[in-house]
Amino acid sequence: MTTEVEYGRYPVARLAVPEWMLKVERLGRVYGPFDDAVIASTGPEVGSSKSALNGAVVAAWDVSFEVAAGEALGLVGESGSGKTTVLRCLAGDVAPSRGEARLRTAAGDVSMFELDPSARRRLRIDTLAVVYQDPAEGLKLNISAGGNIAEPLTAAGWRNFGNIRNRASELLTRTEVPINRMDDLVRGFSGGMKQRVQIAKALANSPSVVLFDEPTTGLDASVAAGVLDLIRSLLEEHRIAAIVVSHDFAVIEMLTSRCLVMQHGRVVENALTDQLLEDPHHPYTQRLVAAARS
Amino acid sequence: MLLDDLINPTQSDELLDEFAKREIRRAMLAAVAIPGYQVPFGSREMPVARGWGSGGLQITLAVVHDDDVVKVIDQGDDDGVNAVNLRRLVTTSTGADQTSVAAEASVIQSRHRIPEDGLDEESILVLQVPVPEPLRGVERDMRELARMHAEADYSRMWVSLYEDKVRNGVITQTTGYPCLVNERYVVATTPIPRWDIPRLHESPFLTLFGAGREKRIYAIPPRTKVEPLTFDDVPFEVEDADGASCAMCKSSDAFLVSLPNSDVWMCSDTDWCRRTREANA
Amino acid sequence: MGYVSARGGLDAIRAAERLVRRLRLTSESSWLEEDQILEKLRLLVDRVMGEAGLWAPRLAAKALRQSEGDATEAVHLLRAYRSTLPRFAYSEPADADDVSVERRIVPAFQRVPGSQLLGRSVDYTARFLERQSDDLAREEAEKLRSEASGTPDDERSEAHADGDTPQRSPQRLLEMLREMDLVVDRRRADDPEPFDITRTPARPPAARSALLSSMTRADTGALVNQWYRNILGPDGYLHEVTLGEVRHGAIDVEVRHPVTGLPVCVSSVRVTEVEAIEDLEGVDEDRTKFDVGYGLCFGHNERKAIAMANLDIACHRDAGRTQLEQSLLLTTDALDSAGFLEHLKLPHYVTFRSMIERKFAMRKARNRDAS
Amino acid sequence: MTLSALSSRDSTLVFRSLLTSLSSPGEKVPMPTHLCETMPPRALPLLALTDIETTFCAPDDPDLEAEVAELTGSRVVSVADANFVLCSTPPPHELVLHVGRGTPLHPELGCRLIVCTESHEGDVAMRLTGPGTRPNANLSVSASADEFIAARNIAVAHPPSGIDCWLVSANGVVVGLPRTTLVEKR
Repeated sequence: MTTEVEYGRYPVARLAVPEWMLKVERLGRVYGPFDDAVIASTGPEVGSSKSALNGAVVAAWDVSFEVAAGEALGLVGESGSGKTTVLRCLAGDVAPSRGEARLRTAAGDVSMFELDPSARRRLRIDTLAVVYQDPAEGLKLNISAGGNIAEPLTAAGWRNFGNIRNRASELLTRTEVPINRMDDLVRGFSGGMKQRVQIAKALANSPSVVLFDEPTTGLDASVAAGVLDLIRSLLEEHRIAAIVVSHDFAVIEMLTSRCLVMQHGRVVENALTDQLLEDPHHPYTQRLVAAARS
Repeated sequence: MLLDDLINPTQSDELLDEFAKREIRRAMLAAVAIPGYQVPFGSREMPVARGWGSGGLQITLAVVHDDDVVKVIDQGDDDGVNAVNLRRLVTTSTGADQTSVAAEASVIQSRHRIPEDGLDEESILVLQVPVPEPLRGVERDMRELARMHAEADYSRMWVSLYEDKVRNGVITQTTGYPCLVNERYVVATTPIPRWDIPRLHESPFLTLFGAGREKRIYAIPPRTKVEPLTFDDVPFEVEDADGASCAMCKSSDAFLVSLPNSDVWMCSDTDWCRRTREANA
Repeated sequence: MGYVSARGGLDAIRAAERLVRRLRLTSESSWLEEDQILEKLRLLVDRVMGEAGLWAPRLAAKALRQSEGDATEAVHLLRAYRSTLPRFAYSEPADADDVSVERRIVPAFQRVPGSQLLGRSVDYTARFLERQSDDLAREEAEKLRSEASGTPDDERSEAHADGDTPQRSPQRLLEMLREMDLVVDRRRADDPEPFDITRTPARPPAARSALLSSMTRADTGALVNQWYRNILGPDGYLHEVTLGEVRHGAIDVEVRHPVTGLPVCVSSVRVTEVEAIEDLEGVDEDRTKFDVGYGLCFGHNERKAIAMANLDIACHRDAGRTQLEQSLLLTTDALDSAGFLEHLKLPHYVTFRSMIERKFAMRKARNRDAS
Repeated sequence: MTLSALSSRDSTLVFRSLLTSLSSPGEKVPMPTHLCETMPPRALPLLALTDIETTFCAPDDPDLEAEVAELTGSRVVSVADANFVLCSTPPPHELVLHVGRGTPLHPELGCRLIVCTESHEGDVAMRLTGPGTRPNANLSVSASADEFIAARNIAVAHPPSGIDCWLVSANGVVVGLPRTTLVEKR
C-alpha cells in the first residue's frame, strides 16, 4: 500500500493500519484445462483471454487486493475483462481455479475457498452480501418485497412476524422504497425499485462485506443516479467493505476510493480512483477514462 | 426353495419376504435415531396401489407379530374401505388380533388421523404418507431439497409462511402442517389435521411415517419436541368448528366433520364416538 | 344421519372382490390359456415383464389374464408377487455381446459387417387392419403350418438387401466407430457395483446405472412421452440421434451355484438393445467426435429401448443443468404414477374439512381487517 | 458357540426390543428370554437385522463373526465400512472414532455399534437427555465403558451424522443410545 497519503472518498480506515476485511490473493479462474503455457498464452499482451493453445479461457488470473471496513474498491473493465468472474468467485457462485480469499468474521479469519459449500452459504446470510446486476438473481420476483427481506432474516433465526415486518419496513424506508409497496410482488416493480429492494435485502443482517455487480447497469440515467446516491450514503453509514464491479468509470468514481482496472483477465492498473482518473498510466485505462469523460 | 417354486408359486398370505422386513426395520431404526429425517428405503410393491397405504403397510408388516393387536383407520374410521382392506391384509399375514379401541391396540395404522384417545407408551402409531417432502411447495429440485434438509436451511419455508400471513391474514396451510422435529428437521405430518398436531409433541408413543411411493420412512420418537412452524407472535391454529358438537355423541372436543352445507357435525374418529355414546347412555 | 363412509366395509370389499372374480371366470368365451397369451399377445407379455422388472413369461401371462388385459395392473401383480420372494443371490454379469440376435438393424450405414437382419417386425408391413373372416384366417394358418419351418421368407428377411449372411453375434457399429476414433470414450476403468433401484431409491444426482435401471423398468408410454416431450415440448433440449444398433435377441443369465461355486445358467431372457449415436456440439464438448447413449430392456420393445438410449445420452449431456434426470428417475414408473393418481379416489373428507375451515378463517381475517 | 438363524417371529421380537431401546434411550429392555438362553445375546441384533444386503464385522470375536456371516449372508468388511460393528467388550477410542458416521446428506449411513457389557450396573453414573429419554433417564457403566462413552460422544458431536449404539448385557438386556442422546456424567 502506498505511503503517500491521497485522501480518497473513504480515507479513514485506509489511514489507520491496513485493517482488511477481505483479502484476495492470486485469484484465478480458468475454463478448460490449463498449465503455465496456457496461462502465458493469454492476457492483455496477447490481446485475448482465450488460449490459442487449447481454447481454454483464462477468465481471471493473478488478481490480488484487499478491502478494509468502510472502504469501497472498484473493479473496472469492459465486459469479458474478468471483473464479474472475480466477484462471482468471491460470492461463491463460481469456484476459483486458484488463489485465496480471506474474510474477517466475528469468529475469526476464514479462508473462503476452503470452506465447504454449506459454510460458504452461511457466510452469505449475515457476513457477505451480493447485489446483482439482474434483480432476478438476487430476488425472488414472485415474492413480496417484505418477503424477500424476510428470507435472510429468517435464515439468521428471526422468528417473530412483527419484528420481521418492522425490520423490513425500516430497510425499505432507508432504501427509499415506498412502504405501501412492501406487500406487493417484486415482479411488478420498476428496475430501479427492484435494485433498491435488492440492496435492502443485502443489508438485512448488516453484513460486513457487500459485493455490487454492475448495480446500476440497465437503469435509466436519472434512476441510476438515485441508486448510486443511495449506495454511496449507505456505504458511508455502515462502514461496509464494498467491492463495486462496473464497466462505467462514472460509477467507479462516485462510489470507490481505489480501483483495479482489468483487461483480458488480468489487472492492468491498480491505483486510487482519483489518481487514476487524472493520470491513467495504462493505455487501456486511458481509453476507458477518455470514454467516461466524453 | 427351488427355482421351480419361485416360478410356480403356491398361494400364501405372505406379503413381504423376510429380507424385505429386515431392510424396512433397519430403515425404521435409523428413522428413530434421526428424528424427522426421511430415511430412503427399498420400498416394495404391495398388493395395494402406491398411494393406498403401501408405505404404512410395509412398516406395519415389519413391526407386527402374532401377539400384537392392530387397529387400522382411514379418516378416523375403522370401517372405511381402505382401512378394512389393509387390516385384513395385516391380520391374515401376521396372525395379529384386531380391535377398534385405540387403547387396546399395540400398533395403530392410520391414514389422515390420530385417534382422539387411547395412545400410550405401549402404542406404536403408523401413519400412511402420500407426500413425505414438506418443502416441495417451495422447491422442486430434489438435489436442492436434499441440501436444504442437510443444512437445516428452512428459510424459504419461513418466507412462504410469511407470505401466506401477509396475503391471507392467516396461515392457510390446512392438513399435514409442517413441523420442526427435535429442533432439527422439518417434516410433513402426513395430512393429519392441525387438530392432531399438538398430540405429536412430547407424545408418549412412537410415530412411524411410511411413504411407499416416495420410498421414505421417518419417525418421531416418544418424548420428542414437535413444533408446528409458526412465528412467535402468530399462534398456531387448529381447525375451529365454532363450538359445534357431534350430532351423535355430543362431543365438542373432538375433530368433527360435517355434511355439505349443513350444521350436522360428526366425529371423524368413529370408535371414539361410539364409546362416548356408550358412556353417555 | 351424518356422513358414513362405506359402512360394513368388509362386506362391501368382499362383494366387490367376488364380483370381479365371478365375472372374469364365468364369462361366456372359452378359457384363455397361458400359452395363448404367451404366443398371441407376446409383445404385451414382453412389455409387462419389462415394466415389472421381472423375467417370468408364465407369471406375466397369468397376470395379464387376471388383470383382464390391463398392463399396468399386470405389472402391479407381478411386482407385488416379487415382494414376497427372498433374494438369494445375484446373477453373474451378462455381456450384451453374447446376445444371440434375432433382429438387428444399423440405420447409420447401408451395409455393415454382420449384416442387417430385419427379422420379425411389423415395421415393414403395411398397417392394414386384416378383415378376413376367422374361417379364412384359420385356413391360411393351416396352409402356412404345413410348409416347413425355415422358409425362404425367414431367410430373406434376415438377409436384407446386402446379401451377406447374417451373424448371430455381429460386431457392433460402436466398436468400429471406436476404431475410427470417432467416439468419446466414457468407459471407466473401475467397475462400480450397479445401483440397485429395488433396494435404494434413486434420486438425483444418481449413478448412470441408476438412471438406466430406472428407464429399463419404466412405463413404456411414459418413456416415449419423456422423449417426445424433450423433442417438441417446452424443455426441448434433446437431439434427434442416429441409431447405431437396434437389436433383439436372447441371452443366458447365470448364477453361481451355492455349493460348487460355478456359474450355472438359470434362464435365457430376451432383450432389446439400442445404441444411439449423438452428435456433439456443446461448447465444452469434443465436436470432432460422437457420443453414444444406451438402452436395454426385457423382451421385444424397441420403442422403449430407443427412447431410453436417446434419453441416456441426453441426460449425460445435460449434466444436471436441468431437471431431466429427476424427471426420468422419479416420474416414469408405471406403479408410482398410476398408484398416486388412483389414490385420489380414496376418501379425503378429513383434509377437505380442514381446507373448508381455512377458507372461512381467511374470510374472517379479511372482514376483521376491513372493519 | 452355536448360533442358529432366527425364525421370522423371533426376528420380529428381537427387532421390537431394539426399536423400544432406541425409542427410549437408557431404558433397560430385555430381549426375548428363550433366545438369550440358547444363544449369546450379543449376536441377536446381528441375527435379526443383517442379510446379504448388509455389511458387518466383529473384530474381537472372529468365531461369532464367521457364524453370523454364514447364517445371514451378511458380508464381513472393515470396521470403517461396516453397517454393523459388534464389540465383545467396550471398544477402544480409536475403533469408535473409526466407524462410519454417515454424512449430512445421508446420516442414515452411520454405523450401528453393538457393545457388550457385563451388566448395566457400574460405578460411573450418566444422565441421558434427548428425544425419547424419560425424565431422569440415566445409565450406569463400568469404568471401561466410560472411555467408550467419551469416544461415542465425540462421534455424535456433529449431527445429523453420527453413530447409534446398543449396549447389550450378558443376560440379554439392551440399552439403546441413538446419536441424538446427550450423555453426561453426573
